[in-house]
Amino acid sequence: MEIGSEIANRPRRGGEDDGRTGLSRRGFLRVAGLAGVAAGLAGHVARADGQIGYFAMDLPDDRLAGMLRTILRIRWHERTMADRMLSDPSYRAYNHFYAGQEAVATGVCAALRNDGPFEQIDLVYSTHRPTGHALAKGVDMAKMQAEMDFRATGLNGGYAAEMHISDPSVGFIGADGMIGPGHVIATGSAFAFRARGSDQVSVVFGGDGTYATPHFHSALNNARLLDLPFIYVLENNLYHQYAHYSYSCPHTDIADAARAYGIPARVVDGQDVFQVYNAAKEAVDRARAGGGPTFIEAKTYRYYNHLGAPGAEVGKLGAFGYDPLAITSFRPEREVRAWMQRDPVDIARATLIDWGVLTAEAADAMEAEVRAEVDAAFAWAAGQPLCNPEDGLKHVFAEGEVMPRQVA
Amino acid sequence: MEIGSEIANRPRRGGEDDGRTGLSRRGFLRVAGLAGVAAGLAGHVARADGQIGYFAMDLPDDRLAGMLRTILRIRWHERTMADRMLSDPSYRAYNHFYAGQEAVATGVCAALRNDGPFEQIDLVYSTHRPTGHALAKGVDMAKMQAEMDFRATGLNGGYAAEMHISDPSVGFIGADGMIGPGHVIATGSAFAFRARGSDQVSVVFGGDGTYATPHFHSALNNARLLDLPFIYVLENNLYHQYAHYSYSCPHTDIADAARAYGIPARVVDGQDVFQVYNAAKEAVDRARAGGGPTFIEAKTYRYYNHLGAPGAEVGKLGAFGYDPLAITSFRPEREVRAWMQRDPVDIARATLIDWGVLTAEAADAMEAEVRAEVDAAFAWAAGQPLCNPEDGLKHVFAEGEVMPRQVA
Amino acid sequence: MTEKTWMYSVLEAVQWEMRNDPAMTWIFELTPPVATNAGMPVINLETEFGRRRVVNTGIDENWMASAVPGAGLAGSKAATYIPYQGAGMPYQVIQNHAGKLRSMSGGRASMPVVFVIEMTGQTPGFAGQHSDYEVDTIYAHIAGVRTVVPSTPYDAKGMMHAALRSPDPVVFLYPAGLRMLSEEVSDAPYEVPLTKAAVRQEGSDLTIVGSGAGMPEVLEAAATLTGEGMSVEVIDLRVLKEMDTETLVTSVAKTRRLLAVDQSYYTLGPAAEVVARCAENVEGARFRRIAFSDAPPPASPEMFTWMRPDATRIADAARRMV
Amino acid sequence: MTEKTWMYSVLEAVQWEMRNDPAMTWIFELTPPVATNAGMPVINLETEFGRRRVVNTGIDENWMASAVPGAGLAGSKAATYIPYQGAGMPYQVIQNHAGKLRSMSGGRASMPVVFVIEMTGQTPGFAGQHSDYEVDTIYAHIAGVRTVVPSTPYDAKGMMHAALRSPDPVVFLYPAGLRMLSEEVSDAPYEVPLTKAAVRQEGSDLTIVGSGAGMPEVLEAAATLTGEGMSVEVIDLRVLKEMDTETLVTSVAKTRRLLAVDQSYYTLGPAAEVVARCAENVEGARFRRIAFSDAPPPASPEMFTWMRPDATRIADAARRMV
Ligand SMILES: Cc1ncc(C[n+]2csc(CCOP(=O)(O)OP(=O)(O)O)c2C)c(N)n1
Ligand SMILES: Cc1ncc(C[n+]2csc(CCOP(=O)(O)OP(=O)(O)O)c2C)c(N)n1
Ligand SMILES: [Mg+2]
Ligand SMILES: [Mg+2]
Repeated sequence: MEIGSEIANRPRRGGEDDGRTGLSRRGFLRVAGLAGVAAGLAGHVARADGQIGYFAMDLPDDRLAGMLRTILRIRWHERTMADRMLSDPSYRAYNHFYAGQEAVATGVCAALRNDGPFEQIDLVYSTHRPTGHALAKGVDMAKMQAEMDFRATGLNGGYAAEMHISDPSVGFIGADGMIGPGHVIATGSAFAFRARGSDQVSVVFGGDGTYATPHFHSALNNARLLDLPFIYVLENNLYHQYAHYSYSCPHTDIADAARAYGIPARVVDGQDVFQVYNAAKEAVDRARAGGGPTFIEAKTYRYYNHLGAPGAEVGKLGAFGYDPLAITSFRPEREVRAWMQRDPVDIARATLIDWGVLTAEAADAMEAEVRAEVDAAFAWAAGQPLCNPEDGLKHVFAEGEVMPRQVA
Repeated sequence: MEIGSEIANRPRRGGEDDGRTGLSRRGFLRVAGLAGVAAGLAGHVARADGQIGYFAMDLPDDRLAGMLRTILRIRWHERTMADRMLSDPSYRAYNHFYAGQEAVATGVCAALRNDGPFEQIDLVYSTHRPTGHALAKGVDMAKMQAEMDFRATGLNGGYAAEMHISDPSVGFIGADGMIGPGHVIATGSAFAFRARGSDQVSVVFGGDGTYATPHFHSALNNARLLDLPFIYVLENNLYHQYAHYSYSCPHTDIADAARAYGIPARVVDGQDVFQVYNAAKEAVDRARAGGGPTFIEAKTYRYYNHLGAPGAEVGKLGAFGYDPLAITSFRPEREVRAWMQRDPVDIARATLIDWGVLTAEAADAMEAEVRAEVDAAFAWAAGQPLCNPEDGLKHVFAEGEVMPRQVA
Repeated sequence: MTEKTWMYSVLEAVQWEMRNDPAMTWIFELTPPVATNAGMPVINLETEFGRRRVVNTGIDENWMASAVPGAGLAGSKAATYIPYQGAGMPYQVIQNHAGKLRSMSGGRASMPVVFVIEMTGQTPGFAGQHSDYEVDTIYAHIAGVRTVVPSTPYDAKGMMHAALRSPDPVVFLYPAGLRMLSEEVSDAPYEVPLTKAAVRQEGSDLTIVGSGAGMPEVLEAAATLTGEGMSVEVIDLRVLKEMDTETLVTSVAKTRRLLAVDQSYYTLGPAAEVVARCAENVEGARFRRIAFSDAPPPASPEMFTWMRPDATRIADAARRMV
Repeated sequence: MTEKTWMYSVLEAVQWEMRNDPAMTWIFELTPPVATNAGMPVINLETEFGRRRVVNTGIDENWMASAVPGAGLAGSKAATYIPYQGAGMPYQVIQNHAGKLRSMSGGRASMPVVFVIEMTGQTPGFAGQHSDYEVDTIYAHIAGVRTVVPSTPYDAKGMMHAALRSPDPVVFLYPAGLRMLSEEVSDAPYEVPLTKAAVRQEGSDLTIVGSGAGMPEVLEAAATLTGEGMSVEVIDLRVLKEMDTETLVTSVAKTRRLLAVDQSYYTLGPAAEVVARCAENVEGARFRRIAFSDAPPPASPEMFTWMRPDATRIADAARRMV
């Protein structure tokens, strides 16, 4: 049980410690977590010698280790944000937390082309919960954090904030705060790729909530009819805001809905970055080869509440407790705990150590580096200038400004 | 071959004679038609003694004969209209012809509650091709014809015209000229029935074109999630305007799309009214018993072009020839001919004679009566007053009129 | 009679109507029909009336807004609450179906239905795609739908009763910026007509017209100006469709100066219609309009608040006219 | 140089741009991109550029209108032709996505895309749900989208070139009532700016402002009035967003009388904005507006034509002002 004890010894793991839920949850998580990881590894080891189905077999060690680094960067960005909301009265950014789901964004984006000329990179369309997708796609953390804090030098000059961030330079077309439309727009990019003979791929992330939107049908039907290089990654974290997905979807596996269109679909363990990567790789290869769309349903979970905002207090609406308005259905404590046993950070780390890609010491050093990077990003962001009020009239059209109308 | 020769001897059958396409098509139709009808009947006869799957076994003879009458009323209304468009320069109404599809509306509406207090009758939502549904549901032909001719005493006072006719008194909520929205609205009626504990049923007719709309998903998903007393009748006549349905749908049977939601679905021969009736009866029974929605796909065909308008000329755009704009795909002559071999009038008539419900003489007499009724309806409509211009300001809200704004 | 918030007042009206009509339904998405108010019982429509009548749907605002006229056409009173993120989704079905069916059917179709559309996006912090600056205009422009935007809890309750009793479809805009506003509201049911603007303050030098969430700023500006000796008449539009021309024109004919204020976009915002109607009917008066600029609202509070017509800007504009 | 129809002129521009940009795409539904014109080659984009670039979709206008900005965001020029029946369907994606993305992204997103929206529903015979009286207002109201409504084949071609070359999303309204209109149009490409109204006739007694399919009626009325000795200035709005205030105000400052004409609904039609802008900027002038009443257009030609502002009504209104 070396791996297990290694994990048990690491402090601050699991997303909700820091004295907020106290030792009891952390303790619970520690013990139960081992079982989950061990079970996961058993599967990997059994397939380690085969060529078929081997996880991430095409990747060199540094790329594999890079996935853990990405997961850690997302996790520590999230946790630092949560801390600020709970403790720093001057902090202004809100966030739809991605903690718990890191392996999905990381595994998918690891299979994409994320740098090079704009005409060659793959595009990612994100959701109202975009930070994980952004970081995995290569968006600069400090600039993103400045944007989330409404700063003039932020990624989008303070116009966007969390739910609307974007960075075309790395193919991150961006957050779409609305549920549904982004998926359809993403098929339009795929249509353009096919029309101009490019091998680029258009990827959209969506939640289980997306299933019910009329856009779900439009996106899948047209992707299938036109054989578009389009990948639909559905992060099924079981809830859309205050309702379990069974309130809006008749399927247990939403992937079955995609299969009905004749679209190849896979259900993957969204907590295991290598499993996610494998599915994404297969989808990307298919799309680049002209084989059309793929649907990936990643079963996952978010640790925090739907939304966190500055001035949050543990247990209060919009922060980190249960929502008193959540009358239709809400997340049971035991469900949260059960999912935390299969933490994506733990799984990735343990797997890499097991594979001999990293030592525990190297993993610890990586985490320390990431924490320093995150702290530096927050510090840089907090020091950035606020926006110039008059700039609100800019960027409506490519040229010029619109007239100020708040004065007569 | 008695049945066969009976059919061969009847004049003016098949929708496109009257010298327009000439004897060649009629002759072709006559011979080929026999095979189709005979094949259809063979099936019926083989099952005639059984209780299971017997067509329309719950209906007395007068109701069975009534179905033929309804089919004939729709057919002769269509043909009379087509004649007027081609020949009468003062004729004003346009029409999306239903000829060829009569058995679908007739079979479905025969399974519904069409009279009684409004709180007890079943509701039908129609399409831009509504006359068949309207007549089958019990709408007055003369008033409908007056409406189509923009008359003040028409069914809807001249406000509606063909694509928007409605008559709540028989539960005909009406034509919806848009593709998609009506289906979703229809689920709202079903929702209201269930909420108030009524056993009424909400039925929507849609074309194959409806499949691609985002509304298709909304209607089916919500009907399934809420177990609504909702019946979706999809009339698959193979084309939406100028495109074959394979341009917008990856399924051969669109019913498969409904099954993916867990909705019971049947594919029926839309040319055989009794087969349609049977499927509808099953669906209505299920819905009244609280068993939720059903999807019925009726394979059918329209004989005329998408739309006919006054001043039509054979072979010209919008009339009765091929459309020169139909560049993406269009209906091959042989396909039209093949479908006309299985004419819903012929099939219903032959079946009833075979079953001993009607004699050939009685059927002829019925047709003569229907023709007289249709002629009378057209004559009455043509004699109705035109609308009062100022009435355009009425009926915007329940009370009062809006201000005229075309004058300062 | 208790001091009540906007939403409590509205749900009190809905609760009363649902208790009196067992067929009436309510469809919501992420905002449960629940309200609390100090000293009053909690209102929870979902638990009181059950999930057959009060349904929590998936994220499909077009279904919500379509189901409601469907229920209405089947003879059931129905209402839905559309969250601000989905405010634009139901546009087509309200415009082309709910609003047109009575006329299209020659008066035979009737839809006693209400679309509550939340306007949270017009408050600071809700930028870009989360700003719903368009809803007042798009729903005021279309025919056959009564569009109202009550700015006080009292009006909200009375207009909700009137809306639910009306045979016409009603778009009931909820200026969520007024969430915390409260005032004395009767516990008994009462109606406020769906056809009348409200003169909130009488005056003779200048007419200021506002609506919805803009009203507190307008009233604050009017108080400042009154303090400075200006005689200001304040009109709260309350009803966007059919707009109450008479109240507007009578006032401007008296003051001969009109300042129309919108918190939504300048071009074709409700204030454009206010100015146009008055200009057509009162010759020789002075007309001014201030509004949010024709730009998607930015996230940064610094940019956003600068772009918004607030009490100071309204007062400034007024001073420049008198 | 040949006499060409509106649609031939437009497709000529599209064809030219597609020949010069192999990435450009065109998405249609039931209206194939085909045009014929006496003495000119048939234009058929589908056969010329193939089905990878020119695609015939199912009945899903929201997909069409979403695919186009998606293509734009991927760096491809793209256009779509939305038939009038589906004119309201793409509203949300144009309003909340196409129009806001540049601003939301701090200027980083660019969408060189065009939404051609057909307005057949504003011609007689297309009643109720088939009347698209709302499209000029809803697309003129929103931010970040240039909305134009050319009324002549010449302008249509030049504005299509300009629209396809513009990095901004353009809503290109097609007043289908002008289907049969033709005039001399150059075979070579040229641009007409997306920012300027056109003064169609100069005069000093009265300014008449119209747009789109209303222009022939306005011009006919102006001809009649001119014949009667009135000096009429006629302005064709051409651009609804950003509306060319300067041309309007300059004219009304001169004539001191404004008659604004819409063929769509009165309340918050484009003419409301025309009157409001002029009333704010020209004091003491006279303002009048005529439009289709706030009622869904009825099917009956008798009702419909009576409700429509035609040349006779425009001339009548003008005579009453001068
Ligand atoms: C069209 C639309 N309607 C409503 C909302 C409000 N909303 C924001 S997030 C959310 C839930 C989304 O759930 P899901 O897709 O499962 O994603 P998750 O939050 O679980 O990541 C809702 C309803 C929205 N953003 N857009
Ligand atoms: C939303 C919308 N888009 C486009 C149209 C134009 N339109 C009218 S009928 C039609 C084809 C419908 O095909 P289908 O549903 O198969 O019915 P069919 O005409 O074959 O009976 C189309 C595209 C419309 N009415 N509504
Ligand atoms: Mg979710
Ligand atoms: Mg069809």
